[in-house]
Amino acid sequence: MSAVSCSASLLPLLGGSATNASAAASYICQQFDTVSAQLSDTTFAVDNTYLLFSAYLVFAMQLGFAMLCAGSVRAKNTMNIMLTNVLDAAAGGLSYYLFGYAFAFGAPSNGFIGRHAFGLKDFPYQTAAGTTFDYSFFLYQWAFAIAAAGITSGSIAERTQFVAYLIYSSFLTGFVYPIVSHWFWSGDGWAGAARSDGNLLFGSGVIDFAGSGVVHMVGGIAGLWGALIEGPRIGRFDRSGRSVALRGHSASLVVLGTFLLWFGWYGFNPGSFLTILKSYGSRGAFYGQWSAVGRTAVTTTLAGCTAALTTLFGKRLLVGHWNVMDVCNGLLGGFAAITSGCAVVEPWAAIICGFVASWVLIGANKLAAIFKYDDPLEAAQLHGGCGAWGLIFTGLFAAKNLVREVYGPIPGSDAGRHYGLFMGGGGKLLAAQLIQILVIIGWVTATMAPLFYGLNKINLLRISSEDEMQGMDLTRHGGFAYVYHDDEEGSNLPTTFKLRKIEPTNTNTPTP
Amino acid sequence: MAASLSCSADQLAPLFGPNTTNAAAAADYICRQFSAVSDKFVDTGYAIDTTYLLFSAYLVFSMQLGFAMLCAGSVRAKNTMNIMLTNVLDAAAGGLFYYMFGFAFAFGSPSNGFIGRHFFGLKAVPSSSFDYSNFLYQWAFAIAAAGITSGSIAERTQFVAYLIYSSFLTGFVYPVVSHWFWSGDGWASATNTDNLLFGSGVIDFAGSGVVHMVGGIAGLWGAFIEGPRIGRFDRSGRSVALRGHSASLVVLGTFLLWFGWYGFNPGSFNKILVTYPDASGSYYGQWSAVGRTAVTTTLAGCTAALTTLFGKRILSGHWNVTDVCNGLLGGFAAITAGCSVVEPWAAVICGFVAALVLIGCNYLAEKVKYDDPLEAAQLHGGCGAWGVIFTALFATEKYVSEVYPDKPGRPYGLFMGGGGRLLGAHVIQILVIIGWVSATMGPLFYGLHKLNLLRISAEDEMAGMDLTRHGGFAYVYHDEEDSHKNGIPMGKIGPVGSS
Amino acid sequence: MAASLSCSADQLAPLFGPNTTNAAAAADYICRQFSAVSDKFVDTGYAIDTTYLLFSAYLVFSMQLGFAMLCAGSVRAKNTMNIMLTNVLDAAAGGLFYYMFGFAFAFGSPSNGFIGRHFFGLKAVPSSSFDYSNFLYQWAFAIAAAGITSGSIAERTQFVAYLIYSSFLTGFVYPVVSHWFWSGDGWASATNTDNLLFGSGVIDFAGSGVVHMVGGIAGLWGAFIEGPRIGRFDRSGRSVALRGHSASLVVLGTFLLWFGWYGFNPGSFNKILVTYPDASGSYYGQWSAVGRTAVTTTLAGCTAALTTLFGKRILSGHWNVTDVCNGLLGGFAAITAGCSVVEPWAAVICGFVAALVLIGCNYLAEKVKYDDPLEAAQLHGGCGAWGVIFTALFATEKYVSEVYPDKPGRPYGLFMGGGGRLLGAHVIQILVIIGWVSATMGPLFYGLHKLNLLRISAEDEMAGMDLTRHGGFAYVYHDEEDSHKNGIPMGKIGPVGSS
Repeated sequence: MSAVSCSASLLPLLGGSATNASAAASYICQQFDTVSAQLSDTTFAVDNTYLLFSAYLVFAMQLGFAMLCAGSVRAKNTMNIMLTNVLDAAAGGLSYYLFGYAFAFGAPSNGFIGRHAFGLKDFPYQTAAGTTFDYSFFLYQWAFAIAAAGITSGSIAERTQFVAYLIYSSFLTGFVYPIVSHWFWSGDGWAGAARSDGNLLFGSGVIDFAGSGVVHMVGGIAGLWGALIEGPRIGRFDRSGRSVALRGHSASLVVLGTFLLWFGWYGFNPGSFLTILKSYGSRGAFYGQWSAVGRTAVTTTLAGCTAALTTLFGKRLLVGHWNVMDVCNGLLGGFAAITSGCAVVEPWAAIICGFVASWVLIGANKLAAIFKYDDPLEAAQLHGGCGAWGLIFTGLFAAKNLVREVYGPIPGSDAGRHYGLFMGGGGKLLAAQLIQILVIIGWVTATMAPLFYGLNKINLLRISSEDEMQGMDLTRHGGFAYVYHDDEEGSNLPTTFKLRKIEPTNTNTPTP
Repeated sequence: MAASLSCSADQLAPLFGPNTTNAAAAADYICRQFSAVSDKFVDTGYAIDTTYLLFSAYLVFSMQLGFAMLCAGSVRAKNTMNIMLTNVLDAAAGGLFYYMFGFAFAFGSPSNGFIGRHFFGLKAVPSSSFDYSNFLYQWAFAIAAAGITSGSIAERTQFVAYLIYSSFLTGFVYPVVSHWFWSGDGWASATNTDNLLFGSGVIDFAGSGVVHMVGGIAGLWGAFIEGPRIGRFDRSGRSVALRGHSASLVVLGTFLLWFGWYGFNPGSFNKILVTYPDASGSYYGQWSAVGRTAVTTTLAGCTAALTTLFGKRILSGHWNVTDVCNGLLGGFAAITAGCSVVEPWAAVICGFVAALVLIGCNYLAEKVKYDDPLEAAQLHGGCGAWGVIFTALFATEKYVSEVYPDKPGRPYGLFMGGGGRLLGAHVIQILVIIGWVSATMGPLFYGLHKLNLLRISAEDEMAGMDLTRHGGFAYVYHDEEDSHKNGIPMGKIGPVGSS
Repeated sequence: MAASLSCSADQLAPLFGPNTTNAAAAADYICRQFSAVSDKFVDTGYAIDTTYLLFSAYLVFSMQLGFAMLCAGSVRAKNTMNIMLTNVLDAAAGGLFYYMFGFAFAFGSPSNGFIGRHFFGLKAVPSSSFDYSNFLYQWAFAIAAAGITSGSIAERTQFVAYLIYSSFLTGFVYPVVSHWFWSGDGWASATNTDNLLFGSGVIDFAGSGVVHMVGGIAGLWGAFIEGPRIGRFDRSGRSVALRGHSASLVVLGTFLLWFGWYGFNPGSFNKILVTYPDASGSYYGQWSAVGRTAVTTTLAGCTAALTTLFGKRILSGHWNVTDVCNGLLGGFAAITAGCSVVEPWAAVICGFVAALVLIGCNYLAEKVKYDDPLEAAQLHGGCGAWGVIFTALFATEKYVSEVYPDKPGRPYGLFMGGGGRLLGAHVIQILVIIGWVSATMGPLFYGLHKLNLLRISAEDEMAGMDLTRHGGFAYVYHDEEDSHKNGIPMGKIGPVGSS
């Protein structure tokens, strides 16, 4: 802690006439050293508390994904999709522990891939530059990794073999995603704005603060390839090619999942600061990283809110009724978009971000319908499309002073950081952001597409059409997710005919 | 903050005296160190307080999820999509409106006692008094108020009416009330620096009045003007319970609200690193008061739940989980006003009475044929009002002076020997809130009613709004075969002509 | 905390010597500054630790929500209201009883090694050792123990029996156990200041034994005494699975428990701002140990889930999400004892074995026709006991001495070269917990059984308790008119003859 530094330079000031000037000086300075050490302890405690609770919130998103996915598929596949969500978290935990984290953040390393801390060896540690890697950081990054896998599972829901899930999920969290996060987030990554040697892409580096690209686009594009290769669900497009909505079985679960994701996003975005106790220049002022953290939470909220409202009215005009599921997706699209720039844009810009994000989502869905692309959760459209928009948005609206505060000066250079095009910062940041989009598309395509294609070729990807018609829960997962009716309990007959009719079948006569 | 840690070179230098080689420089050197330390403490304080406030805000936000689940479970299945959409939109529309002007009306100081007038669109935020985290926290409160109201008018209200009242409530009605009682400029606030109402001001710590009564009374007018749901009272006027469709969602929602209330009540301190007078370095400070607030909140809710359990068992003859959930929430709504200034044992009393108040209000509502699907007006209005009174009776001298330190010798609870001035202020608060909300929301609902924008048609109501307005039913538990049989296209959405 | 920062004017003044104009005054001035700094550190420390503990307590509380959803999803639809009501009441009744005497029995020091005896009704709290936040945190633990038991006896127990055992468990049985192992006075506690059991004491950091085994064994006796549900084993004695009604609720509950476990295990440190010896100012301190604990917890659960997935696939032939959820929770229950003192790689072993223990226990339960709707006794009892053993095998020297610093040179895990004394203490713990819970809860359940207060009638059980005792079915997905027509009574739930 450089803030408090007492040194022997106190000695000559006290001078020789004090009986024991050097002892006095060293006495006083020892006290200050203690103070300084305690301040450093306090800082670690505060920052770790902040990061850990943020990580817990991000973990809650996994619950959100599980509920969102469960509610968005048909009842007959609920067990299947929930199992994949539980396993994303569990398998992701092990593979990220064994090597994912090492690939992503194992410094020192080259710009492409990390190579230390496999199995959390020699953890925690502090680099020569003074960066600390602690368990809380691992936990936080793990929660991010499983979120990426969770996105993909939505795209290929209702028609994918369980084994295929296990394979792609381990591969994605253990290799594909960690490498992307190394590029853009690690101090060694070739394209990150936080690169520690100051040699930044286009002199700017990519500002993907909490991962519109690193997390959402990776998950979305992986899902795109999976869903594209295995084709739409049976019945999703009728003989004449018309799109037929296959509705999820429970709107309550969708809303529950959406709100939980919203809740968790407060860990995802503001938490990405990693520390909260950091002053911006002037010490002792009310303005510091704590304030930036709050601002990030506000921009996140506003982007989501705007996207939800825009979707509400947009869909009302296009479809003719109010639809809560669409609003939920719009909301999430707004969040996915603001994730990249949340820390470096002003609140008013977040509103623009959310507004455009909802139209991007509507457009992407239109496009998907035209190309007969079937994505039960709109995950590729939402996370891929809105995520890409978010990166561009950051290239346009990043504010000068906020970029400077959040990313600090460029190491070893006094050149100012580049910022958003519309804010007068020139096009270099935008160019870096575009490179990021292309590189992510390229990398994920080059890794995940062959994987899905291979699985498809060896018949491990798609389930049989009998399984699909019956529902995977009955054929593979030991039974249906819901047993609301009673008596026949325990019989092994297929339950399809016994399921109760649920919705109002008749036109009701008014009860007086 | 740094008050006690003040090193002055001017004071220290003479102590070193002329014989020290460079007394002034030495003193200056030492004092600069101390001022660096002091600055670090300021930074640390901001970081801790912001962490505390932000996570509290996240918890309060999770109450919106709780409301959504509670409302969804408490209505009939055919209206689930509708009520959940309103809850999502309370949060979303509330976010924009509160950003644009709600926060400004509430806390835009300097201002008059009636309404704030700065910080529109978060201009000039952050400042030394308001940071972004304050905004986020207050926003979560504002949407909670709107969420309460949506419960009262569920199952029979047009969606457009929701949008209108919700924006109006979060953007104007609620912010003005919170300005009165919580802003430093508010005419009835206990933190008003000039002139306290009755020399006391209103102690509505986390908003039994400001949030719960506002939401409840707004709901009361809405539900009253549009009348009961079809079938709620039969021809002979007997009450017929229209049960919600899922007790699981009700319990889920209740527990989430309980969880969120730990942000609502203890979080209302806004700061946790505050030392109480003459106690720096001791174990007792605001952190302890925060913990106490969490405890009083818990105890009030627990007592109310148990009281309701046995009370209802005696009255109705069976154990009922949804009633217990409502009782629990009634206890929380009541303790919200006084949570920080009462002893834990008083919280038990608060919860006990709150449960009886709720049972009484429900009885009354049935008598006057008032229909509120979530009992929101009874619960948040009735128990909220009791909570305001309760605070004026049981606030202790010590806690009041610690939590509201600006003015020494404040009035406190009547039963604790603090005289009646606090009670006077609190009665005023109840009357003023009833008056203001009635004067704004009553005409609004009445106008919507006159324009036929408030209540849905009887056909829509019988069929359920989900089918007629929201593109379909919320649940599809059955498989394709069913709909093949009865041939009603709504139910059938699945693959007809599959390959 | 302030120990290392001690400025003494008596020491400093002679150093300035007589030539300084006023050496005593200068030294005093400087030292008063330092003592102000020291006080600020104390304040800051309390604020951080309380923030940490309170939010951990909120997370632990959210486990109650997780239990409620897990239980609700795991029982048949006809008993959903019943089981959810018990979960709400565990929390509510637990709140009152733990406030009145549970906390006093557990932590009321100074006391003897068997039971505490101060702090009844939170009298004399806050003190320098216990603040309100400690109470809240411990309350959340107590209700978790009761929540475990309620799962074992689900679907066939009278509601009154729930109320009785739940109050007794949270008010007496559990607090006494926690006093033994966690209080500084407890006879087997690792923090006992006089005399450690086997020179070691029991390291049950977050309560594999204290919480999970207590809940599990209490459930075992309850379920054992009242016997299996009707239809659980057919005439020929073959086991028939009675599936829960909603896998979605099971998964929701499991994830919420996972979420809450991050409060349960890392939160058990109680403080986060603690420096490890000779390491002030370094990046390594309790904050790092807290993170490590969260990581070991995660890894144990993840491994157990994967092991269960593949194990069950081999044994039963399909992938089963509810089994995976139970395996996951078994891993968490096992790592709870040692989470803070083992390396992450050891947690992987812990989870792997826990999954096998659970599968084994379930196999055994089927053999002896023991019926536990939530597998609570197997999961919390069996895996909890494994966790206690595991800790005694794998606790590392370094972490044990950091987390339990009072006594240097403590025994640690057998496999890590620390000898068998810790294992001895832990075997004692398992035996003592089994003995104590059996001696208290066994007679209680037996007595209730004899008085015909334990098990419901066969008619109630067939019809479902919701209809007979709780005023109706939990779900109404279809409209009233339907059931009128098809005449199936299940559908119709509304109170027909209500006032």
